[in-house]
Amino acid sequence: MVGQILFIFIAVVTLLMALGVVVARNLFHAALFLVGVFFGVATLFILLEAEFLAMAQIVIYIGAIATLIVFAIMLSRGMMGKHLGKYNKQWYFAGGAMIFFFGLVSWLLVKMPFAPVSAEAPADAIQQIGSGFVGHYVVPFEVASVLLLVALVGAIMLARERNS
Amino acid sequence: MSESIFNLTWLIPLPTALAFFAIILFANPKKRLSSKIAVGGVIIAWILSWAVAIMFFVNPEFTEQPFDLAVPWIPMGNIVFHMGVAVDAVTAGMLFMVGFVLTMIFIYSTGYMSFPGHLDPEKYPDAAKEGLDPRYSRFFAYISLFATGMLGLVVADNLLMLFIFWEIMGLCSYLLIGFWFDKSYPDPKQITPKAAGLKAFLTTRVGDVLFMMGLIFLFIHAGDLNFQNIFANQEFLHELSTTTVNLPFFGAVTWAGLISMLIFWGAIGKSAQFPLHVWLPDAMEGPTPVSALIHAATMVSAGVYLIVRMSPLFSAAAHGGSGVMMFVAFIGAFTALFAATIAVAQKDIKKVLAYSTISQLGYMFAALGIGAWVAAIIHLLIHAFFKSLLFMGSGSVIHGVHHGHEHAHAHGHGEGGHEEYFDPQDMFNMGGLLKRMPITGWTFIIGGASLSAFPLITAGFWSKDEILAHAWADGHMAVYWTLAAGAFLTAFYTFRQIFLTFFGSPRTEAAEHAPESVRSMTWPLVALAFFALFGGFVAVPVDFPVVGGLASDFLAKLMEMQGEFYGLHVAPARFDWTPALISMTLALSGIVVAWLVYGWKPLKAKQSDPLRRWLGPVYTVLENKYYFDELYYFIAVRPTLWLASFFYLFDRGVIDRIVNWVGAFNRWLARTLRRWIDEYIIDGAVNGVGLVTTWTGAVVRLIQTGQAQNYLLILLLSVVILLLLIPFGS
Amino acid sequence: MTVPLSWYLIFATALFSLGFFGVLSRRNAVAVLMGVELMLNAVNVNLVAFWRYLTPTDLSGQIFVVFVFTVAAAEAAVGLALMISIYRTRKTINVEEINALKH
Amino acid sequence: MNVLEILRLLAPEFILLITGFAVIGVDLARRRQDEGKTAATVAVMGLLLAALASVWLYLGHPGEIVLFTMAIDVYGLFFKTAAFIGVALVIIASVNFMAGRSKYLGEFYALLVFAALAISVVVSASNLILIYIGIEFLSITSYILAGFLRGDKRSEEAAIKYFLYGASAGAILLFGLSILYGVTGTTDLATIGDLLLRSRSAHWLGLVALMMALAGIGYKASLVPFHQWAPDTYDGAPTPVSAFLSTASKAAGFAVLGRVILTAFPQLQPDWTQILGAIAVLTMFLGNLTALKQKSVKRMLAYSSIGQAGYILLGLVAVNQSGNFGGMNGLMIYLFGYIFTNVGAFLLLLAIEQKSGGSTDISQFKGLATRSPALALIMAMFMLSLAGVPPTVGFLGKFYVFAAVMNQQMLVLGALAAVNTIIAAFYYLNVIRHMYFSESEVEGGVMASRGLMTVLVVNAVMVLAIGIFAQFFMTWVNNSVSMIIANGF
Repeated sequence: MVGQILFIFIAVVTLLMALGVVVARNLFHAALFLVGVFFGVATLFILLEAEFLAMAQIVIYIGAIATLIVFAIMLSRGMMGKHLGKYNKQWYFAGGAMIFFFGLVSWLLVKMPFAPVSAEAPADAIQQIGSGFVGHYVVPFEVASVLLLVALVGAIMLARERNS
Repeated sequence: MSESIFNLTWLIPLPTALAFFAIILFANPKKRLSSKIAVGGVIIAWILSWAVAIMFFVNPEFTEQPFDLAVPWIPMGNIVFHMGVAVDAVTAGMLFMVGFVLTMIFIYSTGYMSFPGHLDPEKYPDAAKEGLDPRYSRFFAYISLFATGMLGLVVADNLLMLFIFWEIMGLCSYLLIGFWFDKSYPDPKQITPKAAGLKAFLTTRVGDVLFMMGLIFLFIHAGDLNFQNIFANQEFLHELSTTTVNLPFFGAVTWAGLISMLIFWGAIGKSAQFPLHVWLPDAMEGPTPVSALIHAATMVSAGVYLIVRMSPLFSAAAHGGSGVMMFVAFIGAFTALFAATIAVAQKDIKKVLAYSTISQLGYMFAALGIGAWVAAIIHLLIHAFFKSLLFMGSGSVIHGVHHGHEHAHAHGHGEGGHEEYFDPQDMFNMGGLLKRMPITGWTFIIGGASLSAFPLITAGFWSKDEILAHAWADGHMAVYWTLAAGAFLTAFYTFRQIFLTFFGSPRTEAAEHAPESVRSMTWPLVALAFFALFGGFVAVPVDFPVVGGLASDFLAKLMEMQGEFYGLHVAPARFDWTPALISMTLALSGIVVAWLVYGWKPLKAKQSDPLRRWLGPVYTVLENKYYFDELYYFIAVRPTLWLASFFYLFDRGVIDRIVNWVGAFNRWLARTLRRWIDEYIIDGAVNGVGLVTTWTGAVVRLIQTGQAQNYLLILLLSVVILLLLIPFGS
Repeated sequence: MTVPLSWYLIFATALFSLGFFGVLSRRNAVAVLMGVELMLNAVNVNLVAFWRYLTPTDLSGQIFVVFVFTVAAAEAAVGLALMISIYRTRKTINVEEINALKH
Repeated sequence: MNVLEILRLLAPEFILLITGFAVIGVDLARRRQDEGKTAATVAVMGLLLAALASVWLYLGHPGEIVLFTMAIDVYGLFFKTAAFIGVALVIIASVNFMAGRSKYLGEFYALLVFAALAISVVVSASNLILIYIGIEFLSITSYILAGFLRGDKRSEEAAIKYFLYGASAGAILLFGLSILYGVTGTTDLATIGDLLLRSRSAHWLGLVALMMALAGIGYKASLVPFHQWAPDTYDGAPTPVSAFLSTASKAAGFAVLGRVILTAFPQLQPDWTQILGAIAVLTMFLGNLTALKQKSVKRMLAYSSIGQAGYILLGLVAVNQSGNFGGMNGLMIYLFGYIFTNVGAFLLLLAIEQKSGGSTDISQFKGLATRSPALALIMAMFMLSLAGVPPTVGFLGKFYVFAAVMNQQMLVLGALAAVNTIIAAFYYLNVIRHMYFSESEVEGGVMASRGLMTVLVVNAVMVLAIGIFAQFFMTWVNNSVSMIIANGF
């Protein structure tokens, strides 16, 4: 019961902050809301007993997103004309479509006959994740590291100052 | 010995293919060299073809076991598709004709492709000085590739290869019809070479797609497309004619019926039969050697050749209760008469021949439809000789009149000052040319006599008579009388042409000064005239009085044996006086009537066709080719137009315009229709493409907005729609 | 485990829809990118919930999430770099105005 | 499985990984001295070596799962070989083009090599996690490549549109994969297939996942309605990149789609046959009708490559157990030939752009036959192959695909595809018409650099050679098909 109330509280707060991300006119505020959402999701991970992921979410993700905020502030100064609204022309249509999408997909998911098993989460989850990376999922792991490298090289190349 | 000669068969299409590449890649700037390469290539191909053909003719026992040489090509699971070459009697006959006619036309072209009159000599000073077409080399490259296509088609041992070469020819035809793409006419309604090429390509493409569907069905059933393997296999054909398939609208039809019907549409397109005949007359916009080569002797007859090959399947389909043979006969006979009536009212010397070609091909299909297999083949071969002769003769006439026109102009014989557009192809601008161009004239008369089936002494008589005799003997009276009526008209329009062109006195300055053509153009005419006269003595019925004993029927015999191999029962019709006399009478009376109208009292300059007076509105209908282009405009283009206008309105936003909708719509429609009719009435269906483009343009503007977020919205909506498609009930 | 699985799934769908709405309607490209991040987070919730409720002994679900982190970081880096590059050329990162290529 | 065995089976991937780093290293050492020629050479050598390695592996007919997530089978190796060759050709042709346009040539070639690596991984991936990360790897590399010409408005716009579309489609794909994981509790494709096969109620559960995954994979293959990024991106991206995106990258999309639906969803065949059939028809009509309208040849090719995707998809729609007209062999030979044809057609535009200063308007092609006969002939060959005129490889592919469709008695589908062939012929021939039937509006011949000319000639020869020596290539293709069919379907 306590768990349910806790979940509802976190969920509602997180969704409100997510709403904040998409409605905030000021990009800086939006970014702060985004950090809030990440925190909320991290707490849900804890509720789900995925402590490692919660930690990763906070340390890595929010750490990375801090950069995003800096960029956002740096870039957004004066680049969006003040007279322009924050939404494009199709926003009301998009909103309607999204509500429909939400209704449809959540209905589908609720209708799905999932069969939960009531087992304990393994105590050595972190260890198992670690061995997963060098064992069963070694190929995706290596690919991910190359992917990060490529993204880094590409991002530096694209964003570097031009000295023409 | 003979076997080893047949092993050369696969080489036959090669020399011209090599010539094509050599010209395109290396010899393009050197015009004379290019033509020498092309002629050299075709002569080698000719020698090879005749070697193979004659070897077959002297060893008729090969009909029992035709030659086939194949290598594996496309593997499909446990079946391997082979490609190769085969020689049977039909191939041998075709090789004999194609090799020779190709060579004659190549040689003729070296003379014909001089500097064309529609070009401005100041724009092409070099070409004008040499007196050769600025794209002389390219012309020879194209016709070399075309020759490869035709020779390959004839020696192919399976339907897929035939189809491939068929498409190559289609492409060359397109390129060659549009060869003088820079030509335009003062009359905007007259079709230009560019548009004519496109029209030909798209119209034949309709047939080709159906052909390919038939081919694939046949392949799925047989696991093979080799002619000998499929068509000499009676069990398979029987099975195909007894199993059925359910089609929407048509109900249950046999596979044999469906496949042969689909393939027949390929032939209808290629051989310009009703209702896909509209492209061939416009194809006359190509240089005349092209008309002779592609649109008379070889490519258009490939459709007949295809049905000749497919005949075992057609006859199996007929046994299985399918009406496809009747359909072939009907289309053939109808086209034969229909095209002949149009030819009567044409004034362009080449258009007459174009409609005559459509009509003669109709005779061949009619023959195939009633089971007169041998007669169809022989008429196919002989027609090629005299029709290419006639076309090249007309080319020579056009050349002469054109030169005469220029001569008259240069020496001030003309009316002086600016003259209106002079059409060197209009027969009413000619007259009395026999004196000025004797070789051209006499060979043309020989060809014309052959086309008119002048009794006994011309080849055309023997081949056409055989078809009529067959129709009579087998009791196909409707076909017989239709074709007989066509024969009368054929004789009439042919001699109308001859009288208008060669007799009487010159009706223009140009005709008065027309010189005889150069030797490279005249002697191919003489060579072809030989075959137009004597070619028929390979198929004289033995029981024909007097002549039957003197001449030979070896080719007919050979084809008959070959037909037996494919399970076709094609014994020649017994000689019968009644149909023979009727057809002779009709041919002769056609000539006499033509003489009465045009020969007895030759037309004066600027005098209009007396037929116009006598036939009245009928003449106008014929002159306008039964308004077929216009009909296609109404059934194909107009609906598209309506659709386009609908979408146009939709695009503009129906709701805020609803108030003055009626008025705006009417005004807009009237204006647009007028504009479109002006632009499109000539090209008919072909230009429907333009409308589709306009319409899609509007749609594209709606969806491809350049806005990434619009795209993403469509992505989301698509996912939603896909999710809604899921059948949740199960 | 007093919370039913479907609550997590509905929460994730709602988060996903909000994120997608941001992608579809925000003018600023950086804000659009934030929407993408929301969507990826939503799926992570899905994955972790599935892991916990259905296959708690097999950690594939959690591992999947770690890979999504990686992809999200890489995507954000490249996306921001592109936006900087565009901003230099056009002095705007309004998604609506980037529409020279069309039809 | 010991280390040597793993090294052997993953040799193409290792070779590409090393090549990628080597290219960057070489370029750092020799920057600005040779306009990237050394880097390009290393990249091409690596790619060809990797292609050789995959052919060598292919000949051993492997069929095993390496390191739990990579299915090294002939199906994947076929696509690898084709993609590696395609990328190598793109690199050779772009040396001259890129030299004047960017300073970061080493990175450019390295990125292309890494893109090839991504394709190599993704076509073999037999696990949801690897599929996702492989597709994202390919996407992210492609975004950078599309926006490679910094400061060029069109290139940047192409990249940002592709990025926004790809990131969203990727998220939808991920959502679908998460449902699939939830329904089956596993990330292994073959196991998913087994589980879905056994469970009766799994029917629509699987479909929900499939529909979402379709969006995420279908956009890579530019299937309508997930195609809209493609015309803009192909048009704006540097031409060699467009050539890559419209061929090798698209082939990877088809490979993944084929593997996913054939191994994980075989039991849903009646459903996806209908849906994919409808998508194929939409794709053909939209691509072809829109291509009719285009004035720029580059944009025409962009739309035409969407139309071509529709034909390719027909092979998957008509997929069946019949070894003779299985559909899959049609898809593969079509793609294989299409890679050569379309890479060639796009790269030929490089020469045109060089001459015109960036424009690929159809008027630039007028009278090309007189100005540059060799280029005109090669372009004509590509156009004919795209139009499906025999004896080019385009015809062969269409023939197989049509045969499969007809064999499944999908007559309406066959007829609609046939109608599209006619429409498409019109605009492909339009290019030929302008090259051969029009007076030049531009003076002077079009020059192609030595590298570009080599690539064009190789492509033109292949377009003809595959069509003519079909026996050799089709044996190759049929083997690949028999393997995937034995595996899952």
